[in-house]
Amino acid sequence: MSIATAFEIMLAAVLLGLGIWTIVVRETFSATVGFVAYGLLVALIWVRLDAADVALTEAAIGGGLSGVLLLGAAARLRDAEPMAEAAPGKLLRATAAALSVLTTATLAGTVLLLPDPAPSLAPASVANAWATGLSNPVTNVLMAFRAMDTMLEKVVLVLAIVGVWSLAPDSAWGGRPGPRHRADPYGVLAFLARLLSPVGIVVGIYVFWTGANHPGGAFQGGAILASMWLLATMAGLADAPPVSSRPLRLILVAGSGLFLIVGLAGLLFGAAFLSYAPALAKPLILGIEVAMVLTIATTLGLLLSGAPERSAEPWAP
Amino acid sequence: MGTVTVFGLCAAAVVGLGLYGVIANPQPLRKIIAFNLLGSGVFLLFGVIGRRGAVAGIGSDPVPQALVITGVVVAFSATALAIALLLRLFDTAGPATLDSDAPTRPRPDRFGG
Amino acid sequence: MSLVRDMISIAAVSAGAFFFLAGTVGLLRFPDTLTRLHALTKADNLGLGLVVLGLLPQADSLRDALKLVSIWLLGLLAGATVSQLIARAARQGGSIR
Amino acid sequence: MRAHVAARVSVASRAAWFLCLWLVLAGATLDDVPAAATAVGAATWTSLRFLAPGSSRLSPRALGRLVLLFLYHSIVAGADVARRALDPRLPLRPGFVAYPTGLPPGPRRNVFATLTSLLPGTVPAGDQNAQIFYHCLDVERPVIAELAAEEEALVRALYND
Amino acid sequence: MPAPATLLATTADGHLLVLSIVVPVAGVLLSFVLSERYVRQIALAVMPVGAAIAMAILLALPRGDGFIVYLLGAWSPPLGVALRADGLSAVMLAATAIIICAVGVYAAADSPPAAGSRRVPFAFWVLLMAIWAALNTIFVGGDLFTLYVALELLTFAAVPLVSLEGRADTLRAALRYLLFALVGSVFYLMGTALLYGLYGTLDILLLSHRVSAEPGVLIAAALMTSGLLAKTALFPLHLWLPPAHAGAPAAASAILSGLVVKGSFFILLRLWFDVLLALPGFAAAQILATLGAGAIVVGSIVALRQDRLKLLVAYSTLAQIGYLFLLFPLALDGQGRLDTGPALAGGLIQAISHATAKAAMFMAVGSIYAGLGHDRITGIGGTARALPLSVMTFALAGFALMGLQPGGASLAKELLLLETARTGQWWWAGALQFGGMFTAAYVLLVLVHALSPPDQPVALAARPRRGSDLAALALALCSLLLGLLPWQPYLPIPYALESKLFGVESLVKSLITVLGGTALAILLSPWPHPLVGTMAWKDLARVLGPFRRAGLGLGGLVERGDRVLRQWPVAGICMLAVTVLLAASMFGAD
Amino acid sequence: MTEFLTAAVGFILAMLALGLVSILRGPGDADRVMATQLIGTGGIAALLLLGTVAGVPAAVDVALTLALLATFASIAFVKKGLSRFEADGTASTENE
Repeated sequence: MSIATAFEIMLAAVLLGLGIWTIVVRETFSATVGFVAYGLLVALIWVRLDAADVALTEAAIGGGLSGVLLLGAAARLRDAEPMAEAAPGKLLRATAAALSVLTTATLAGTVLLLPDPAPSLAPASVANAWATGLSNPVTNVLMAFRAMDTMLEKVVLVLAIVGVWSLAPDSAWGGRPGPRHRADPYGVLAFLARLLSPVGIVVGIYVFWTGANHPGGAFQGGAILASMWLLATMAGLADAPPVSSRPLRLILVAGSGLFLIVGLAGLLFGAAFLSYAPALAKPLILGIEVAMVLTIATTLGLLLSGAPERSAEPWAP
Repeated sequence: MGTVTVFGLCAAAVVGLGLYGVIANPQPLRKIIAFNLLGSGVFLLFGVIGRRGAVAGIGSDPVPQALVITGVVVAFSATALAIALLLRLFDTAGPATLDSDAPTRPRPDRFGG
Repeated sequence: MSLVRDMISIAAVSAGAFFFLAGTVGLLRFPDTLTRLHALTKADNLGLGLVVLGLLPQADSLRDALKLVSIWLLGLLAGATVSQLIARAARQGGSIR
Repeated sequence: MRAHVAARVSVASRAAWFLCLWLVLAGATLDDVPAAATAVGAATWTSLRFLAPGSSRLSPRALGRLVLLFLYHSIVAGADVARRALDPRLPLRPGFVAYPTGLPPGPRRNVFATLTSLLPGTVPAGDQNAQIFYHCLDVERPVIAELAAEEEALVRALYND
Repeated sequence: MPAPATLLATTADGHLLVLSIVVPVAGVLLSFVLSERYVRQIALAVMPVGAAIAMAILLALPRGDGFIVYLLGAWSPPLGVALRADGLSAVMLAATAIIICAVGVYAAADSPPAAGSRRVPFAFWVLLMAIWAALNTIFVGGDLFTLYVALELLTFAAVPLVSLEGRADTLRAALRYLLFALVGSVFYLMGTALLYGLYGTLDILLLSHRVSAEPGVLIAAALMTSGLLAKTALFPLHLWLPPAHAGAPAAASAILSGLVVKGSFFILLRLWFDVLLALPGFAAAQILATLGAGAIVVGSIVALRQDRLKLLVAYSTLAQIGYLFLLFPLALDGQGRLDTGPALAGGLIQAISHATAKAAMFMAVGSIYAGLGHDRITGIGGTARALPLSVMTFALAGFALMGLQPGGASLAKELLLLETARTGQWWWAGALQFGGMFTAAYVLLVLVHALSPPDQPVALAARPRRGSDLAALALALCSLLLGLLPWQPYLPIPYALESKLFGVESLVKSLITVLGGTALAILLSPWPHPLVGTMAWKDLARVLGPFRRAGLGLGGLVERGDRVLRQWPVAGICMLAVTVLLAASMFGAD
Repeated sequence: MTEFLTAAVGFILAMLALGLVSILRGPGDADRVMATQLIGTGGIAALLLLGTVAGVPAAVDVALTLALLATFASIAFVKKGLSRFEADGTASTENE
């Protein structure tokens, strides 16, 4: 066994340990912390699997946003803990465990017995990269070869926003989402937000921009930008806009909308829906990605803010 | 034993853990977390499959990577929606459980304990 | 030349690993939240710093080296502020006193 | 008029910092100009909005001393904590110390607190009026004197107005 | 299925497929931006356009050899993603367009919308268009991962519809629905991962040529199938359906019950009839149909015991979903493999027939609820006179559903019965007949209550809404006339069948269904019968007494069992068990 | 060199695991939240080493992202975790 394999086994073991902790620990808050730690660590595995694009995604999501979302919910729900229903009986738990183990074993067996050599679309995606002028193969798959999935996924984000907003009480409809965060303007949190947000903005835009040719991309960059906005919000330096704001809504559909328009242009003037003329491909894709990064950052930030809770009173810092 | 084997087994185990948690953890928030774990296991499965498809110059088949990124976005929005629902339920009805029925019906008897 | 660089790397990374060890031992042995917080942020940030120092000779360019240093600075800022936040929380929450 | 110039200088210096960060991250390529401009612009704007430009002058020499002091302190800090952790007798006398600071509440005090959180065995755990409460691993060490030295170096480096 | 070469290039009318997705998506985005004031107008503008596109596809399909293909971005699979429409897609597209339009008219005529709330109409219209986009993507998607995204789009659009009214029970129903559906999608995604690992493509057509019965494929098939079953709410994975469908506003329930569950069902058909043709399907098909039969029995019996009309209709959906799964064993050919024959056609027609009828039914029930201010079955006496249109809609939809001529359900039943004879699986014929009788039972139960004279004069809480009621009635009529449509260009239907629709034989069959239904209703429904007190009832009661007691005992037992199955941990275990069972059955056959 | 660095990652990972065992046990929530900080620092170090070992330059970007975001869990904790003691988290904490 090589030292690399030993390291990988250990990495997997630590990860599984955190997973087990997340599932079996009694207290919800501890489980949540365990999962956040898991989310941070899983980025390592993705690097090890040579999937840096995914590693960045997991780091941005698992590191920042999931933690805030889940820990916030855990803190708000913790009063409910003692009153929550009892765990299912021993028999049920044993059955569930047995069936889960069986699933794991079957899945493991299947994965280990996959055919060799493995089928791969990597050569095809490299061979066709000329069509976009971008050299990050993952971005090419997302933006060109499987553009339809990416576009529909952006519509999913719009629907998630509609879903979250639809939970607002009627009186707060059109108002600002979530509770207003207040913090000492001279506190540590505000200090961190003042220093870190601008740095995070540079990093977010860098991660987005580098995605054309290196690992990175609109989603990863957008997630980082959203985190910075969230930091400023939690530190009381910024506030969520009212959901009835027209510019806000325009930004929220900018990504999918521009994608759709470019796609339709391809249908009318080019080879097909969602095709790009080779000469224009790179600027078009970058343009869509610029819109997408704005959309994603805003969407993720608003998803974390939750349903509108306050009427749209003007905000005074 | 190589990268693919180790992380393939790891992915399968994470899937099993997530499944058990989704079924057996009683609190809705725990179910949501377990669902995330389950999803993460499936994404790792994609990652392992992508790694198997490595060719000279590319360490991992980009198509599964792209699928995972799309999947992560969807899973995260689902989590956010679920948490928003859960918090709203908590605000309206207090301590939230999933296993009570429509209000016209009495609470069902527990099964198996 | 390359040997010198490797020696520096090995020395610094080993020292970094030592501080990670010390931090972990502190986490295991220190009695309460606030003392463990010392162990966590102090030793670990130094550990990270030394690892970064050890990787500097291996970096391909000045830019890569500066990138490593800026990651360490970010880590320091994060560690320093988080330790203050948690210390306040622990003091307020009454888990000490 | 002088304030106007000072503000401009402050804007330029922040933009320069963010540009440096961008160059470190992405390198210098002509293709990157639009992204770099956007990033630097957005970061500078945010930074100015969140943190009004200060009026103080930097003293490069004092700053260099501060950096050295800081590096020295972080190493001592780490070594001290490591020594205590690994010592079989576990020599800890934890407790709180109130340090009277001359810095006003706000960024200056934050900077000071953040820097001193890297001092041996001290973590700031809140402040009130002109006092910062430090949690120490060993309350019998001359913590207050060390903190005062640090404060003086900081004021000399950054806030000599 | 034709050779891949002909289906790996865009065909003449391919852009229609793109438009069928793009138009509702554009509607969603536009109304999101233009906000509450214009959302209804946009939706009402999108509907005719979308319907026209669906009809154009319907007309274009026979011209193009029965297939329309479009390569997105001009990239051909396996790297790119293709859209493909066949006969199945075309009829589903058309049916969906019709139902969405009817529901749209129903909701638009319902003014003022939901008492001053701007939130509810905004969410409703946006989500309605999103559901349309998702369903169209499911019907024409040619790639398993695109189908996954579409499936999630469908879930994200459907869940908020459940909790639009914001009551605690609807929020709980929505959360339960969301979580269970998410677990379902993860199962589906797991199968997709395995298929990609095996064959390096997720394109349905390419897979259909590459898939062979290897262990990995069997496991992928089991995982994907049970994931889709969870999303379709096939018994015993139905925990989320009754509260979700009963708690939503009427127009939303119509969509959820009529259309949303058909999305995952359609993917299931695609999976089994296009991708997994090479698999030994015999045992798996028997399992699916057995679960379906279980759904019919449990869903119908529990429906008969509900005290609220909406819950009754929701449980009826459960039974009808089960009915759909009877097609699987009947589609087997001589070698025990699935074949796209009349059984598939019958199942699809049944799905469409249920979609139209159930949407109409929910809308009628919504009108009754709005009119009376409640929907207690025992309190709807006199409704037939007070709200004649709604009761008539309910009756017509019910007749269509129970298989009276010339409804789509009767055509479907004939087709499926034909296949039971051909394949010699007589036992499924019994299930088919019983399914019809059970449907008749709860439809008749409601009608008898609605037609009976009221205890006190009916005081309407709200005026009947003519436009809404007409939309529902039109949809019910649609369902009742489905059997007369020319299906041949799209679905394989033997010519001989249509002439049989109006014979004496079919009349007798209908009579048996109705009589059987009456008997089941009397035996299984616990509610005091409106005929109590008449002389004839007393005689009947003496004779039937013991039977009725037994029936009620059985019903109580089934209801308790249903409650146990609808607990979260039990349902989760059932899902894993179904997966294991499916995989084991296929391994056994291999 | 590669072996040495890989071994170093392994060692740091082992320390991480031990540290996790100690602080996840609690007793307080603040201890548990420190786990995320621990994983943050250790993870960054591991990523930087891994990136050098495997020649994956993007690992540095991943580490950068972690450095930027690893604090967020702790921030969310002090923001919301205190709400059961104080009416409004940090505000009241910081203005004692």
